[in-house]
Amino acid sequence: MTGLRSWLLRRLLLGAGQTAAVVLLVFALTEALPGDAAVALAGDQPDPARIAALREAMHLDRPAAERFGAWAAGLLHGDLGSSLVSGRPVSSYLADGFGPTLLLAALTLLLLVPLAGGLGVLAARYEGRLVDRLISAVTLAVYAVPEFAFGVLLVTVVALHLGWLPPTAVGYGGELLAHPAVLVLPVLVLLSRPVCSLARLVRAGMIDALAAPYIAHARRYGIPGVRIRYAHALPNALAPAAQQLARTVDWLLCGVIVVEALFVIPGLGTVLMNAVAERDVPVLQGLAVVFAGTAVVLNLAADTVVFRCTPRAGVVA
Amino acid sequence: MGEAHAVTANTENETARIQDLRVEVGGRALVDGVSLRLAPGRITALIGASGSGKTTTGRALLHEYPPGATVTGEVRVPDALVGYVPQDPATVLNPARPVAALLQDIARTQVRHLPRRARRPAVRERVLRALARARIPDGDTLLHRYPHQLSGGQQQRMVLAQALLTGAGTLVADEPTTGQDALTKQQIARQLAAVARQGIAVLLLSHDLEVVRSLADEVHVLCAGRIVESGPPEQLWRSPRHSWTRALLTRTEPAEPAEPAGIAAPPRDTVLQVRGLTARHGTSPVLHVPELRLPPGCSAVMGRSGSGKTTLARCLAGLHRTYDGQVLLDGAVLPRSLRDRTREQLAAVQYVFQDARAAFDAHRPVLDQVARSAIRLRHRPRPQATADAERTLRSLGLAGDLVRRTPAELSGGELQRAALARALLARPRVLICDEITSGLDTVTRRSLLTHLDGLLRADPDLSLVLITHGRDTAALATDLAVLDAGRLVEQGPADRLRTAPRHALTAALLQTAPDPRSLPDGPVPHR
Amino acid sequence: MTRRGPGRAGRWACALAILAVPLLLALFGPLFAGEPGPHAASFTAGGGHLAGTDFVGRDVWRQVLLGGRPVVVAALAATALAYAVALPLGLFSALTHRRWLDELLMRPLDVLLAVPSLLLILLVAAVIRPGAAGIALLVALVNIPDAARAVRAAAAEAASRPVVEALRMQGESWARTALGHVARSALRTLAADAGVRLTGVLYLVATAAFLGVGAAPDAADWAVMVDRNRTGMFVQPWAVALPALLIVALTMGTNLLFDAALTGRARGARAAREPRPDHPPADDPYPGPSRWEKPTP
Amino acid sequence: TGPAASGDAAAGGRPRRGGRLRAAFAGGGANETLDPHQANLFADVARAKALFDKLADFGADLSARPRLAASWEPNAGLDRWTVRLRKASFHNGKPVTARDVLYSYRRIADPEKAFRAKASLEPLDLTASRAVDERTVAFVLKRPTAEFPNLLAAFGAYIVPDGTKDFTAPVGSGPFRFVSFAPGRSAVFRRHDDYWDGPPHLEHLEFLVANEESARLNALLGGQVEYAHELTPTTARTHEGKGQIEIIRLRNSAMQAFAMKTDRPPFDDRRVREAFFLLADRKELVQGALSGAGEIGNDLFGKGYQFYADDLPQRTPDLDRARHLLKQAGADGLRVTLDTSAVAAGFTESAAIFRDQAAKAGVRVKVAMGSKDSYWQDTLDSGTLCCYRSGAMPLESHVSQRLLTASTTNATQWRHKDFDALYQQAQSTRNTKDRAAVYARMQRRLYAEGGFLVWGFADWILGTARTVHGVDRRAPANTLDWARFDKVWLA
Ligand SMILES: Nc1ncnc2c1ncn2[C@@H]1O[C@H](COP(=O)(O)OP(=O)(O)OP(=O)(O)O)[C@@H](O)[C@H]1O
Ligand SMILES: Nc1ncnc2c1ncn2[C@@H]1O[C@H](COP(=O)(O)OP(=O)(O)OP(=O)(O)O)[C@@H](O)[C@H]1O
Ligand SMILES: [Mg+2]
Ligand SMILES: [Mg+2]
Repeated sequence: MTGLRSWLLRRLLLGAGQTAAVVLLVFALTEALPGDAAVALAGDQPDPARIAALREAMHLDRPAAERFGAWAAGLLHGDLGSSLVSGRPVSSYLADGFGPTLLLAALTLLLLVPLAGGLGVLAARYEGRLVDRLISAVTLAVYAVPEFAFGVLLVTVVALHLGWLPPTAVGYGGELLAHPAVLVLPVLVLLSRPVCSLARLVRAGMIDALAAPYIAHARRYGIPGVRIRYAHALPNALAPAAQQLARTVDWLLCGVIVVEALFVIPGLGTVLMNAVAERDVPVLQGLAVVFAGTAVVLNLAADTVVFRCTPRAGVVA
Repeated sequence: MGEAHAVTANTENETARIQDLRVEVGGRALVDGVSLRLAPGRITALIGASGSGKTTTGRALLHEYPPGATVTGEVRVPDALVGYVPQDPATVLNPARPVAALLQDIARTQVRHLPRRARRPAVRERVLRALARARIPDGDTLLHRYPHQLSGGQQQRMVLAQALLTGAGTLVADEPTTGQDALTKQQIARQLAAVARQGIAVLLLSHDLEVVRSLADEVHVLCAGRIVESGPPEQLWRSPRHSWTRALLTRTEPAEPAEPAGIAAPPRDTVLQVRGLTARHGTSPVLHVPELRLPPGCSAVMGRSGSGKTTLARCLAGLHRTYDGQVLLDGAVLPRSLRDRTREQLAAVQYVFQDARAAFDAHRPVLDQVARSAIRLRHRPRPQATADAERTLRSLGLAGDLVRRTPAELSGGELQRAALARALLARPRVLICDEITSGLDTVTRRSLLTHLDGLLRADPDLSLVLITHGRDTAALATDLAVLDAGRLVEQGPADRLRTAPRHALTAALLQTAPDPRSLPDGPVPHR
Repeated sequence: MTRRGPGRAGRWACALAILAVPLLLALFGPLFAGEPGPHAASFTAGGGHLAGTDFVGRDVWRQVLLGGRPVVVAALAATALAYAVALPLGLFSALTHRRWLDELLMRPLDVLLAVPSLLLILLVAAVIRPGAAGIALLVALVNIPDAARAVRAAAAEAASRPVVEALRMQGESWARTALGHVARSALRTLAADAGVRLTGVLYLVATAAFLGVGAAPDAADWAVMVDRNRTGMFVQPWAVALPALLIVALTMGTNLLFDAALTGRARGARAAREPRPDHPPADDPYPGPSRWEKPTP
Repeated sequence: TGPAASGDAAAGGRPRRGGRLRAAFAGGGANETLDPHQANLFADVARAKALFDKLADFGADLSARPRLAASWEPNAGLDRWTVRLRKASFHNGKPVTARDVLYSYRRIADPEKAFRAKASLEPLDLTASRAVDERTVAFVLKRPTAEFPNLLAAFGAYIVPDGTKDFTAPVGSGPFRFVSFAPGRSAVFRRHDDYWDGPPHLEHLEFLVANEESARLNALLGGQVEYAHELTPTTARTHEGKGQIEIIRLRNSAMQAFAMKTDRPPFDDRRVREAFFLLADRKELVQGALSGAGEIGNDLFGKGYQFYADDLPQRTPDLDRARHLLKQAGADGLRVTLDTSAVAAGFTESAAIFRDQAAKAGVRVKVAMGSKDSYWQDTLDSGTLCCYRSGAMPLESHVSQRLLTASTTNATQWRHKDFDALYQQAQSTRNTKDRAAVYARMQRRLYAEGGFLVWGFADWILGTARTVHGVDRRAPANTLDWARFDKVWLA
């Protein structure tokens, strides 16, 4: 276990480096992009004098390295800087966006894991039979349907035609939790594709795991089927699914732009899109820090699962 | 035995029965017309050459057959649950879970009647008792390990513990004493006897004639899938009727130690040398060998199960990297990891895995896999390499169509020999064999040892290292090293150790086995 | 066994049939497309248009005929490319025992993972302005870290088996060990991952096109069509449904094909339990000597 | 002035007081502000309009109508204008005074800042301008400006109380007072009972942000909002006349054009420009790119606006003549790159359609997708041909911003001394009729050889719930009656 702990520690240290790299990458890319916050603000009135004035007001006339340095120095003191456009602190942007995003992600995840796991295991259990074929076909088909299409379909049918649920979360802003009904459709849309991909990975891993001699052995001894599948076979099928799950969570936390737009949920994805459109570099960098941190933690978690599920990997020559 | 009868006399009704079983794969009969009766409290043993169909018969009791098999005959097992200790225990241990996981689950199925709060301690209590019955002394620490963190013998006993824990009325034990040292073997044998005393019907599939003789109530001799002779052991040993039985039961005379050919005995250069070796698993040291020299000729490493023999071998072979100290081949330091070794170095030190099945790729024919050694390590073109491989395999008793199959279609003993062939094709200077004779019957073992002896004579520079629990196998060795709990306790010429052992363990391992039933069931001299 | 025989053939047939529709359309569609007619009003049905008109008033059916090739080529190429890099990378890091090397390979990729892929494509594409081939390359690039992690995870267990040690001891080349054994053991999982990734790649290419990189935003490309015609989904559903169905068929067919190819690979263990001796033995004589050669006693 | 919702009054009966109207707009996320001078998006303007007033605003024909200004009077030289304020008060009860006007205009013109209206107020000499009394401002201008009222109606020229710097809880003189604001989410306002133009009917007004069109539509259909701004033509077609919601098309709201750079080949040759005018099939463009939601253009800005030259013949495609002109100009087999981007609705579509139309006359147009974020700046001075769009503004503003030598956003690089002179002449012409004649001359010139190939005018499409009444149906976006909620009621 000490091996695991030192590994975790080293990975966290590396994570700090990765975060720095991500921030630098995002900064460099945004710098390299045509246009800047001033141009974006000027929009279809690209009056050169006004753009110059805007640039000056936003300190965009200073060299990139200097701006980045100032921002990084602030970061060391825990200050993420403030928006170029509104002047409000970046941290307030992140705080505002994080609530809805986290809520959606948590709900989705809560349903995703048992659902995808269950479907995958079920399909693997009846490999080649009707159940499996049904699950395989449906997951494949649903996976191939883009989110917006699925979302629009759900809204049209469930919300507008049947009137069971509100079509969007418009107007609920921050207090989504107080209106659980508005969360149902977004969560369904968010679930649709990850469930499919995850279920397929679990199925693939489970088919191999279920065919292994150690599972046959556990069966011999009358271990209940559920326990065999979930406690004995599943860990062997988990590693790739864990990676996929980490990617999904990452996506849920950092980029559900389509769903946020469709259902008017002011989460981090919306903050991101606006920041890109307005070239609000400090906000983008703040987001990059959050995203990188999230990714580091999630990758670490996924790798820990792989580590645990393949304990032998630690001793190979 | 009389004792056993007395206990089970009142439950004479049979539990399991095999009638005229015939298992055929691709037109070849693996088992042909076998009939068996297992009675509660009795130990029925099945002996026979490697590949004669013991495992196939044993698995029939579990209603398991090779894929694509045509099965006729009748298998009746009244009790649904059959305990099974397979020949290759590593494959039935879940690599992703600590060994405790399955044990606890088995125990849990038995404590459902208890109130919820009492279940946990009851499970724990049952598991620990099963471990003790399977002779796993430090079970508490081993429970939380993953299978790969156990030695071969420990894995085997874990699987035995699972079988004992189930409380099944029938137990199929496929080579349960393979890979165990003499002392543990005796304890396991004693345990099997005790199991039988509790009214369980035991089917023992074994090459270990000593154990069979002392344990079995009834012995069947299998030859090429047919039972050629049956009877109580005393009768068989006294007057074997079938020639094959006779061949099988003949005691192996200790092969004469293969003195290096010629008169060049005195110089005896060291081929492989170990200096100040301390090997660790994770951070805990498990093996400490200050100095060990392997001369040309045959050496044997002995020691109790879990004493670090495999770890030592893996250090030499470059499969275990986490050690301090040095391993030198002909005076030159060998890289720790085999990845850093040149092809010559790889070819020079070859290791035959204790668990042969796990060391083969399940998807490719055995012959192909064996031939790769010659292709990669000796730069032989493919056709020649295949021819070489076939020749070597044949000399080890594996011929023809058999080797063109995938590993799953070979018996345990057959695979073990294929693994040896794979190592031999590299023409090694140092050949380390980890328990390669344990899965073989006396006849095959004898011929294998003869083959190895021939190799030693043909190549006086070869250093053969046998890791073994078998005295007859160790007899081939001119040098002996004895490990105990990770320490090298004695080392020297085999003659001296046999005649004047300095350490109690040496004496215990080398002396002939007493009747297991007469052994005191006391604490085991371990660690 | 017998019960599964026709099922298996059926699976192949089913997979091929589903896959044939989009593939044939992609392959031969352009031959039948003909000349473009004048632009009609957008999102209308009928009026001589088999499947109505799209968002700029073009004939949907013609666009469908033309739009398969880029999708199939770009998506397949990008997926293949991503795997061409990710497979060796993932296998390498699964097979190495040097932690630092593993980290050296995987950590930089994590950096790419931390940036949402669409943002990355957008940013990079805006800087270097790639063409259609470039965008396939870019999409492949953003998929590499993910795919590499998947490969690594799937291969980790297989890479630590004793077989791999045995192969190493035989001096087996890295490629043979990695591809011949490790990748093969993880094949089913890799196939599932690749199948899913194909779909992701398809839509990433399409979204990129919509955001102005890669394919033209009005390109005849199924995925682009789905994306661009969404505004008219209720007026003229065919403009979305037709290309979407073809994409579903493409990805579903590919995945089913993988499935069919892999079905029964791991059957052995279960098939082992299948046959039961249920009738008394036929009194056939001993079928001759087994091939086992007795060693001379 | 006054409400222009006469048509609706009948349908909704007598205006009813009370209720809360929720209006969904596309927004700017967390960067949104209530500072009216920083207003940049439609949502900003709609909010600013509810809280604040300008001195004047544009009517449906883009002529200036007095608002806070009760009247304006120029001197003979048209470079001094006296503006009288009407009696109005801010939400805190203080009267709107000349000092507030001067403070607001000086804030906008602050050289340190870059407020959008700064360029519009450029003709003003604010140091010389002064308050004559509480409600009279004397504006001094740098040059004669006949259309000074346009300047008072300029985008973002709102009047804020003297000294205001903080707009977290803004105080204005508009029809609604501030209640709460969460940037990027919602803004809630309440009726201002002492509004000078009569108190609004609504009790509450709530602005909600939904960037995706489908989200606004769904919210409207689902009864989550009563007013949805900016819907697509396809949506309009789907729901028009179905009775579920009300679709409102604001005509002539956005000019759609291709801008040719007149200072460089191939468009420095007026024959090539004319040929391009003749290449375009405007009907097909409006059908395809605007999904039919618009009218065809005639290469002139401001259809339906004051001074628009509607007597010029409508251009129709004439490929033969176009080919002939091109041949004359030595430009047959011409290849041009048409810059476009997904920056505005219809851009990429129109580019694709025009490419196909041009191909029929042998002109090969290569459509180049540009970055959405810097499109306007990128196409301002570089390239030769690009997609162009303009919201509603008076003809005078269009000319001064885009067609003079000194114009800052001269996308067609139209620089002609004589044309500049015509503009000066118009600005010095006090009589409206005479000025119209000058504008007509300018437009004839542009029609014949200008750089804007104006192919259409897009409708601005709104959706409202059936309960909403009093929404003006004629005002193009950006004019007074667009997004004006004080005359709206729920019934
Ligand atoms: N990966 C590991 N992690 C921790 N401990 C291990 C690991 N592998 C082996 N061990 C422990 O190290 C000791 C020595 O193991 P080794 O396999 O060398 O024994 P052995 O002498 O070969 O035994 P056997 O005769 O049973 O095969 C055992 O106690 C075993 O439990
Ligand atoms: N799946 C299979 N398909 C075909 N032949 C098989 C299969 N499994 C085993 N065999 C063959 O059947 C014969 C009997 O195998 P079995 O495993 O029963 O032997 P065994 O007596 O247990 O030998 P050992 O002592 O070596 O373990 C062997 O020759 C083996 O090659
Ligand atoms: Mg066997
Ligand atoms: Mg061992």
